[in-house]
Amino acid sequence: MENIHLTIVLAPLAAAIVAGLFGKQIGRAGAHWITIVAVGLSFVLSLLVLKDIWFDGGEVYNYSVYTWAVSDGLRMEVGFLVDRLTALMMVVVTFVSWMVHIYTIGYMHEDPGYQRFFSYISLFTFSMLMLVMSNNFLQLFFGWEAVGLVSYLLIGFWFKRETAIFANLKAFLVNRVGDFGFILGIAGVVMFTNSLDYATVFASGEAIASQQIEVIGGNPWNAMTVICILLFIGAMGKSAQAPLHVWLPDSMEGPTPISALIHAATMVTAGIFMVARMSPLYELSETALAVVLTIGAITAFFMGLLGVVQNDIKRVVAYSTLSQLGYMTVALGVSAYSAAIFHLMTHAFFKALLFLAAGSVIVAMHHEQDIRKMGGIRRYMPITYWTSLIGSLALIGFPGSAGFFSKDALIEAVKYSHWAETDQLVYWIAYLSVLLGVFVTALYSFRMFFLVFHGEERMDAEAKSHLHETPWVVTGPLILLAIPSAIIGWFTIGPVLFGDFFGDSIQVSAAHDVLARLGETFTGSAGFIVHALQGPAVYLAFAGAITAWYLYLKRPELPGVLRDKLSGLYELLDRKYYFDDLYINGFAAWGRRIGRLLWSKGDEFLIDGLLVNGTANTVGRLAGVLRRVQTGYLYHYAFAMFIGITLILAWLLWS
Amino acid sequence: MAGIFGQFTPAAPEILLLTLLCVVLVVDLFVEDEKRTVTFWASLASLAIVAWSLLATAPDTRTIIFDGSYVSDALSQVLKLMAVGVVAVGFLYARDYLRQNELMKGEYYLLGLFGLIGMMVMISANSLLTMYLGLETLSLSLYALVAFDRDSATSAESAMKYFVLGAIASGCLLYGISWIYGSLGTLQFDQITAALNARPANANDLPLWFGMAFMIVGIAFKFGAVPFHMWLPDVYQGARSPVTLYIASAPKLAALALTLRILVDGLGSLHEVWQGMIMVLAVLSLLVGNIVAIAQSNIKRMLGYSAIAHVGFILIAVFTGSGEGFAAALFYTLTYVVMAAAAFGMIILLSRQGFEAEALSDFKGLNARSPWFALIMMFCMFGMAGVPPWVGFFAKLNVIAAVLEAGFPALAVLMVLASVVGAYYYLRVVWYMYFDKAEDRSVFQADVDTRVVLSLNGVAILALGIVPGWLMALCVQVIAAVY
Amino acid sequence: MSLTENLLSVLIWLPIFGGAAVLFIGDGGDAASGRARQMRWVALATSLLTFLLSLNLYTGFDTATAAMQFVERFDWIDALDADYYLGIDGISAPLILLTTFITPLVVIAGWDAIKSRPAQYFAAFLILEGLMNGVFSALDGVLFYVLWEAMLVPMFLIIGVWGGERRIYATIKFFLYTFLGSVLMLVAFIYLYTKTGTYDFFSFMDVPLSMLEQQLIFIAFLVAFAVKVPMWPVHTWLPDAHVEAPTGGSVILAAIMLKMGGYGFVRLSLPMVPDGSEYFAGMMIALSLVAVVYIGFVALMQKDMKKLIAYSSIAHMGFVTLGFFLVWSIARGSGAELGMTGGMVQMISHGLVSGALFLCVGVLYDRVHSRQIADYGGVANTMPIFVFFLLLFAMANAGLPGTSGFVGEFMVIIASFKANFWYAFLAATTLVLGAAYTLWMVKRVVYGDVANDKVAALSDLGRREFFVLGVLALAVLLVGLWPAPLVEMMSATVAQLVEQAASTKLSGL
Amino acid sequence: MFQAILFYLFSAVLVGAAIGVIFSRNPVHGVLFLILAFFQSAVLWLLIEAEFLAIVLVLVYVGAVMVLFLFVVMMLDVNIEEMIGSYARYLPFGLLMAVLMVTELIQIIWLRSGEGGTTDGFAATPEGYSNTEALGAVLYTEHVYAFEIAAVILLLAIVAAITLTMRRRPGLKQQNIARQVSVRAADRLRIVKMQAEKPDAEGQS
Amino acid sequence: MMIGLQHYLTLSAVLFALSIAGIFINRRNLILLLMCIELMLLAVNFNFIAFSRYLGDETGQVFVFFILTVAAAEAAIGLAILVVLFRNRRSINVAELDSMKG
Repeated sequence: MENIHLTIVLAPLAAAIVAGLFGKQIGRAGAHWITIVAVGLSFVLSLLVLKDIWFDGGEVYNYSVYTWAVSDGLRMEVGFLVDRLTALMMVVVTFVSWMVHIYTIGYMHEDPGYQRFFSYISLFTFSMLMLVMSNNFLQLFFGWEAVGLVSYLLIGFWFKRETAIFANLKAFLVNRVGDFGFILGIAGVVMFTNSLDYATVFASGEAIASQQIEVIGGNPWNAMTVICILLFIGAMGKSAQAPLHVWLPDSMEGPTPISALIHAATMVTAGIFMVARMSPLYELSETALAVVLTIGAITAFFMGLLGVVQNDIKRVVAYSTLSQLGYMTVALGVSAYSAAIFHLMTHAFFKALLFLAAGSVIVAMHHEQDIRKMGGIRRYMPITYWTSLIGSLALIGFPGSAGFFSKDALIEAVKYSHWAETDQLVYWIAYLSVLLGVFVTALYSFRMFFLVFHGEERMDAEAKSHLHETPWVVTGPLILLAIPSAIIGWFTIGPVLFGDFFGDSIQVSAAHDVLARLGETFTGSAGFIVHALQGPAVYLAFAGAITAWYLYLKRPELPGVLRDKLSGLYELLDRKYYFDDLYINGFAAWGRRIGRLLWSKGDEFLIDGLLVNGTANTVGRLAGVLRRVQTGYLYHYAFAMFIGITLILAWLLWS
Repeated sequence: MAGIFGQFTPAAPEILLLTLLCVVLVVDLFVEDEKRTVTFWASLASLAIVAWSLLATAPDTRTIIFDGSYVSDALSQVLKLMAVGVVAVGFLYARDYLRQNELMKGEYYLLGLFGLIGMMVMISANSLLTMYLGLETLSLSLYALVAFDRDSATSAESAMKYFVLGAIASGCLLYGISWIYGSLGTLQFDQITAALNARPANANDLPLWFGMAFMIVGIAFKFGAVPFHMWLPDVYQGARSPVTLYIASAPKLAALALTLRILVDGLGSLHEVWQGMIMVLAVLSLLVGNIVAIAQSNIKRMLGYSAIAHVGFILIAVFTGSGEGFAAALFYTLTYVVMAAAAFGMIILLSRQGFEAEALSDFKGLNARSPWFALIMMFCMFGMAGVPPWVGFFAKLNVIAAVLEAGFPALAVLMVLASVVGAYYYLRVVWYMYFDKAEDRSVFQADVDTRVVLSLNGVAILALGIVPGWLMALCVQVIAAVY
Repeated sequence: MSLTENLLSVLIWLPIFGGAAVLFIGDGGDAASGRARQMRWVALATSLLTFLLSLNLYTGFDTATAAMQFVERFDWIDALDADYYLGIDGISAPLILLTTFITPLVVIAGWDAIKSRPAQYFAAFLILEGLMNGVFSALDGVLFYVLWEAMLVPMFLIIGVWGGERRIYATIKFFLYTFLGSVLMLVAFIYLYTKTGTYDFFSFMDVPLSMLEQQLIFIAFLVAFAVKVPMWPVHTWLPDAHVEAPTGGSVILAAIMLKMGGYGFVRLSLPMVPDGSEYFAGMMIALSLVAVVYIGFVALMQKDMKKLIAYSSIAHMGFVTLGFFLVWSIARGSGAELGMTGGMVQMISHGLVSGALFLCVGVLYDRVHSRQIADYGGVANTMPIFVFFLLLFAMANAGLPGTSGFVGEFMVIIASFKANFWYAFLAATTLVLGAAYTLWMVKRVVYGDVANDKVAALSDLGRREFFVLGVLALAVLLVGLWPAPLVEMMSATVAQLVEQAASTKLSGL
Repeated sequence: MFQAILFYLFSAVLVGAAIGVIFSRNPVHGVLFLILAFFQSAVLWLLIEAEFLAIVLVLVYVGAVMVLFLFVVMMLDVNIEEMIGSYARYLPFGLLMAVLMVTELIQIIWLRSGEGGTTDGFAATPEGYSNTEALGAVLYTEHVYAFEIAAVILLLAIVAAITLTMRRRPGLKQQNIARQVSVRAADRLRIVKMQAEKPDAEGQS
Repeated sequence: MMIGLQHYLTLSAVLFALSIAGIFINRRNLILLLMCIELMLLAVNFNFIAFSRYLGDETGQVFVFFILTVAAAEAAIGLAILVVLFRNRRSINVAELDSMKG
C-alpha cells in the first residue's frame, strides 16, 4: 500500500517535471498526455485506496517516508497518514484535477504556455496530495505553501497582464499573512509537545489545553486557544475567510480551469480540511471554535452579498465560493466537521462544474467575461446550459441535489448546535447568516444564470456569429462533473454525516456532537429531503431564485432602479466593503511608506550619513584642521617643541 | 688580535667602517663624474666588509670597552647589522635615481657612510657622551644629506628647518644630560643605574626628572614624536627621495637604540616617571600621525606622517617598560625599517629624470603599468597598515600584547582604532594603483639588480608575515640577553 | 603525510598556490588571448580540484563526535605560542563545503564576463577561497585573525577593480568597516592570550573569566562579527559593497563572507564568553529581530536589484543570530539546539540562495548593464529558462518549504516560539515581508509585457550560466527537501555548543 | 665677596649681551653681542677655575667660529632694512615662554633643591692642580673613543661643508694644466682634404 | 654668601630661556637663530662646568670640550646650509620658509 501512496503522490510530480522542464521536447500533446495519464493514475489509485479503507475496512496507514531532519529530539519527517478523511480528499482532489486536466486541452489549446500550464496543474495536484496525505505539521506546511506557490504561478499565468500579476502577488502575500499565523501555530504545537507528528500531538491535546501561555504580559491565555486560533489564521488565508478573503476574487485573473481546480474545488478548501484534521485540538478550545464560527458566518453571508453586484461571470462564482467556504467554516465552528467535509466534497463537484461551465461560456464568447454582454446563450450551448443549471441548483441547495444535502445538513447542524446553549450571540450570528445566505446564494446564482443563458442576446454580432458549443474535451468534464453534482448526495449523506465514515480521523467531544444528535432522527436520504422541506432554508432558496427571475428576466429595468435607490449600499458592495482600499492604500502603502522612511531616514541619513560617513567626515575634517597646525614656519615648529617641554616640566613640577 | 688592540676587537666594525670610508673618500676624489658608480660599488663593498666584521667579531657576551664608553651586546649586533643592510639597500635604490637626476656624486654615499658610523656609535654607546657624539655624527650627515641637492630650494629649506630644530633638540638633550650628570656625577649608563639605585630613599629627584624630561625631548625629536615631530613631514617631503629613504629607514634603528640605552640602560629605575611622558608623546603621535596623514596628497609627506604614527607604536611598546615591550619595539622597528625601505624604494623607482614621483596621484594605474611592482607597493601599504598576513600586523600584535600585559586595555583599544583611521590613507595608495587609470605610462628606468632587490624587499614583507616566528624569537632573545 | 591528515592544509593552500599560478600565467593583457584561456582553465581546475578534495570532509566526517576532526597542528610562532592549528567540527565543515562549492561556480560565472585583467580576478577569488577555508578551520587565535583579515584584501581589490561606478566608496567603506570591527576582536584575543599564554582556542574556552571581562570581550567580538554578519545597525556597508561588487564578488560576499560573522559567534563568542553572551543575549535577539523587521521594510523600497538582495541578506542573517542567541531563553533540553541548528542551516541556505540570486542579477546585468528594477519588465517573455531559476531562488529567498530557505527559518521560528511568543511573532513577519520584497521585485522585473527594447533583445541563459544556476538550484532543492545530512553533521557539535553556552565560566575564578 | 661682585658684574654683562643677541636687528651686531657674551662666559669660567675651557672658548670659538659667522653675514650681504621686522607680535609669547622656563628651572635650582636654597662655594682645588693637565689626562685615555668620534665629526663637517658649498659654476673659465701640458699636435690641428675646384653647376641645382 | 653651583645654574637657566625667547622673537633672520642656538649651547656649557667643578670631576669639562668641537662643526654645516639656501632663494628670512606645510 505504501507504494500505491507514493505512486499517487509522485506520478503527478514526475509528470509536472517532465512537462515543465522538457515541454519543448515532448510537445503539446506529449505534455497533456503525460499529465493526464499521471493524474488519472493517481485518481484510479485513490479510488482504490478509498475502496480499501471504506469498503474493505482496510487499516489506517500512518508512517514516515523519510526523515527530513532531527534536531534536539524533534523529529521532522515526511510521512503519510491515510485514513478515511484523507482517502476522501484524495479522491476529490484527483478527480477534479483530472477533469480539469482534460478540460484544459480544450480551454487552453491556443495558449503558447500550454505545456507550462499542464506542468503547473500537475504540480498542484502533487502539492495538494502532499497536503492532504501528510501525517505531520511540517509536511502539511510544505503542501500548504506549495499549493500557494502553484496558485501564485497560475494566477499569474498570463504574466503579460498587469492585473494578473497584481493578483498573483496579492494572493501570495495575503496567503502569507495567513501562513504567518499558521507557522506560529505550528511553533506553538512544537513548544508544548515537542513533536510535529499528528498522532503524538493529538494524543497530548489535553496536556496542551491544561497549559497557559502569556502572549501579553499578565494575561495568561489557554495554550490550546492560542494555537488553534493561530492555525485558523492560516486556514483563513488559504480558505479565504474574511478579512483575508481579498485575494480570491482577484485570483480569477488566472485561466478558468485553475479557478475551478484551485480556487474553488481543492486548494481553498485546504483550510477547511486542516481544521477538520485538527478536530482533536479544536474540540478542546471553545474560544477558538467561537472564532471559527463567527468568521465563517460573516464570510458566508457578507461575501455572498457581494456576488449580487458582480458583473464578471467568474467573479460571481468566486464570491459564491467565498460564501460557500464560509458555510464550511461555520460547520467547523459548530463542531460538525463531517458536515464541513461533506459540503467541501459536494461543493468541489458543483463549483468546479460551475467554473468550468463559466469557462466554457468564456471560451465560446472569446474570452468575454462580462455577463451584461451575454444573454440567451442557452440556444447555442445546450450542454453547457444544462450542466450549468445542475450546478446552480446544487449550489442553491435544490432538494435532491448534492448541494442540498450538504448545505441543509449544515444549516441543521448550526440550528441544533451547542452554541444555542453556550453563547447566544454567536449562535444567532451564525444561524441567521447561514439562513439568509441561502437566499443570497440563490439570488446571485440565478441572476447570473438568467443573465447568461436567458433573456435577450446582448453580445455583438461578431461574437454571436462564432458562438457555438465547445468541443468534447470541455463538455466532457462538464458532464462528468454534473453527474456527481446532481446525485452524489443521495448515497453519501448517510454514511458520511451520520454513519461512522470518518472513524477516528475526526474527533468530536460528546457535548459538541450535533451531528450525532441529528443522526438520531436521520432516516435516509429521502427522509432527509422531507424533513428539510419543513425548514425555512429550501424556501429561502426558492425565494432567491424567484427574485432573480423577477428582477432579471421579468423586470430587467428594476435592478437599475434599485441600484439608484440604494446607492449607498450598492457603493458599499461594489467596493467590496472597502477591504481592498484598506489593504492597498492602507497596509501596502503604509508598508512602503515605512520602508521608505526607514531607508532614507534610518539607513541613509542616520546610520550611514551621521554615524558612518559622519565619523569619516569628522576625521577628515579633523585632519584638515590639524594639518593647519603645521604652518611651515620654523618658529611655530620651535614653539610647539618648547610648549611641549614646558608642559612636561610643569607636569613634573606641579603634579 | 692580541696586545693592547685586542680590547678594541668589539669595535672593529666601526674602525673598519671609518677606514673604508676614508678609502672611499680618496677613491671618490680620483673618479671622474661619469664613473661615479665606482664610489657606489666601493661603498657597497665597504658595507659588505663591515657586515662581515660584525658577524666575525661579535663577542659572545655583553662587553664594555673604552673605559665604559662602548658596549657591544646582542642588541647592538642586531641593530647594526640591520642598519648596515638597510643602508646598503638604500644605496642601491638610490643609484639609478641619482644617475638620472645628475646627482651622482660620491658625497651621497660618503655622507651616508658617515651617518652609518653615527648610528653605529649610538647603537653601541654606553655613555651619554658617546651617545651624544654619535647622535651628532648622524644628525650632521643627515642635515648635509637633506641639503644635498644644492639646486633645490625645497631641499635647502627643509634642511634648514631640520638643522635649526635639530640643534635645538640636541641643545635640550645636552641640557638634560648636564642635569643628569650634575645629579649623579657620571655619564655611563651602568654607573647611572648604580647611582640611581644607591641614592637615598628621600633624595630630591626633581633635578633628575628634569634632566630626564629634557633628554626625552631629544629622543622624541630624533624619533619624530608629537609635538617634536614638526620637522619630519617637511624633511621627508623636501629631501630628494633617496635621502628621504635614508632618513626614513636606518636612523629609526639608531633612535630605538637611543631610547633603549638612555631610558632603559640608564634610567631604567625611573621607569614610573618617564612612563607617563612617553605615553603622552606616543598617544599624541599615534593620533596626530594617523589623522593628519589622511589629508596629505604628497606621498612622501604622507609616509612622513605615517612614520610619526608608527613611532607612536614603538614608543608605546617602550612605555610598557617590560622585556616584552622592548622586544616588541625592537621587532616593530626592524620590520618597519624593511617596509619603509621598500616603500621609498618604490617612490624612487617611479621617479625618473626631472620627475619626482611624490604626488599620490603618480601611483595611479600602477597596476596597469607594472602589476608586479603594484603588488610590491601593495605589500608595503598593507604591511604598514597592519593588515595580516604582512609583517606589520605582527609588529602591532606584539605591541598590543605588551600593552595588555602591562594592564592598559584602553590604550590597546585606542591603538587599534588609530590603526583603522590609518588604514584609510594606505588604502588610498592601493586604490590609486589598482582602481584608477594611469595618467603616466612611462617605463621604469631601473636596473635589474635594483628591481630584484626591491622585489625581494617587498616579498620579505609578506614572507616575514607568514613566518615571523624566528625574528620574533630573535628579538625576544636579544632583549632577554640585554635586559 | 596522507591526504586526509593534511586535507585542511591542502584546502587552504591549494587554491592559494593555484591563485599565485594563475597570477603568474597572467592574461597577456587580453581576456581573449590564448594565455588567458589557459589561465582560466588552471583557475577552474584548481577550484574544482579543491571542491572534489573537500568532499573528503563529508565522507570522512564522523558525525558522532563534537571533537575536532582532521586536526593538524604545527608550531608556528613560538614567541607568541601561536600554532598552525587546524581542525573542523560540525559547524565549520558545512561552511568549508559551501566555500569550495561556490568558488568553482563563481569561476565559471566569471569566465567570459570579466574582460579586464581576468588573471588577477581569478587569482583573487582562488586566494580568497583558500583564506576562507582557513578561517573556517583555524583553531588558533593568531592564525584565525591573520586569515580573517587577509580575506579583506582580495575582496577589497575585487570590489575596487571590477566593481561598478561607486566602487571606490563602497570598497573603502567595506574595508574600513570590517577592519574596524575586527581589530577589537584582535584586542580580545590578545587579552585572552595574556590570560592563558597561548592562542589556542580551547584554552580560551577553558580559562575562567570575570563577568566584566566577559562582557568586554563579548563586545569586542560582537563588533567584529556584527559588522560581518551584518547586524543592524552596522549593516550599511553591505548594500553598498554588494551593489558595487562584480557578480562574483557579490556572490562570495553574500554566500561566504557574511557567514564569517555567524561562524564567529558560535566558534568564539558563545563558548569563550558564555556568561557575557548570556548577559547580552536579550540585546542580540532584539537586534536580530530589528534586522528582520526593519530591514524587511527597507528592502521593500529598494530600486536596485542587488541592493534589494543585499538588504534581504541582512534580514536573513538576522535569523542566524536570532537562532544562536535563543539558547538562554529556552528551557534546558527542549529546543535550544533547534535554534542553533536553524541558524547554522540558515547560513548554508543563505549562502546558496543569495549567491544564486546575485548570479541571476549578474546574468541580467551582463546583458543590459543595469541593476535598476525599473529598467526591466517582462523578462519572462524573452528569458523563460532564466525566469524559472530566478523564481526558484526568489521562492527560496522567501522561505518556501521545499527550498533550503525554509529549513533554517522554520527551525528558528519554532525555537523562538519556545523562548517567547513575540520573538516568534516578529521573526515570522519575514514570511510576509520576505515574500513581499522578493516577489514584488520579481513581479516588476520578470512579469508584465516586454518593457523596452533592451528586454526584448535579451537572450536566454548560455550553457555556462545554465550550468551554474542549475547546480545551485539542485543544491537549494536538496537542502530544502532533505536537510537531514546537513543537520546530522552539525548535531553533535551543536549539542556541545549549547552545553558550553549554558555552562558558566565565572565559577573557575 | 670679591668673587661675588665679579660674578654678578660679568653675569649682568653676559645677560645683557644675550639680550642684545636676541633683539639685534642687524646680524652683525648680533654676532658682536654674541662674541661679547662668549668673552664674559670665558671670564666666568675662569672664576671657577676652568681655565682650559675658558681659553679654548676664546681661542677656538670666538677666534674661529664667530669669525665664520661674521664672514657669512658679510658674504650674504643681506639687506638689513628687509630684516627689520616687528618683534611685537611674538614678543609676549617669547617672553612668556622664557619666564615660564626660568620659573620652572628656578624651582628646582633654588626652591626645591633640598638644602633650602642656600649655597656653598665650590670646593677648593687641591694643591698643584692643573686644569689643563687634568683634562689632558682623561681626554686621551678615558675618552679616547669620544675623541676619535669628535675627529670623525670634524671630518664630516669638512666633507659636508664642501659638498654643500663648493660648486663648479657653469660657464666658468677654468684652466686644466694637466691637459694643457699633455696636449699633442694632433689634438689641435686638423688637416682637411678638399677639392680644389668648386662643384659644377649641375651639382648645385 | 658664596657664589656657588646654584648661581651658575641660574645663570645658565637664564641664558637657556633667553635663547628660547630669541628663537621665538626672531622671525626674520636665520643667522640670528643660529646664534640663539649657540647661546643655548653656551648655557649647557655653563651647567656642565659648574657641575664638573661642584663634583670635582673632569668628565663634565671634557664634555664641554666635545660640545665646543661639535658646535663648531655644527656651525660650519649650518652656515653651509644657510649659504645654499641663500643661493637658491636670495633670502634668509625665516618667515619666507614656508613652501612646505600642512
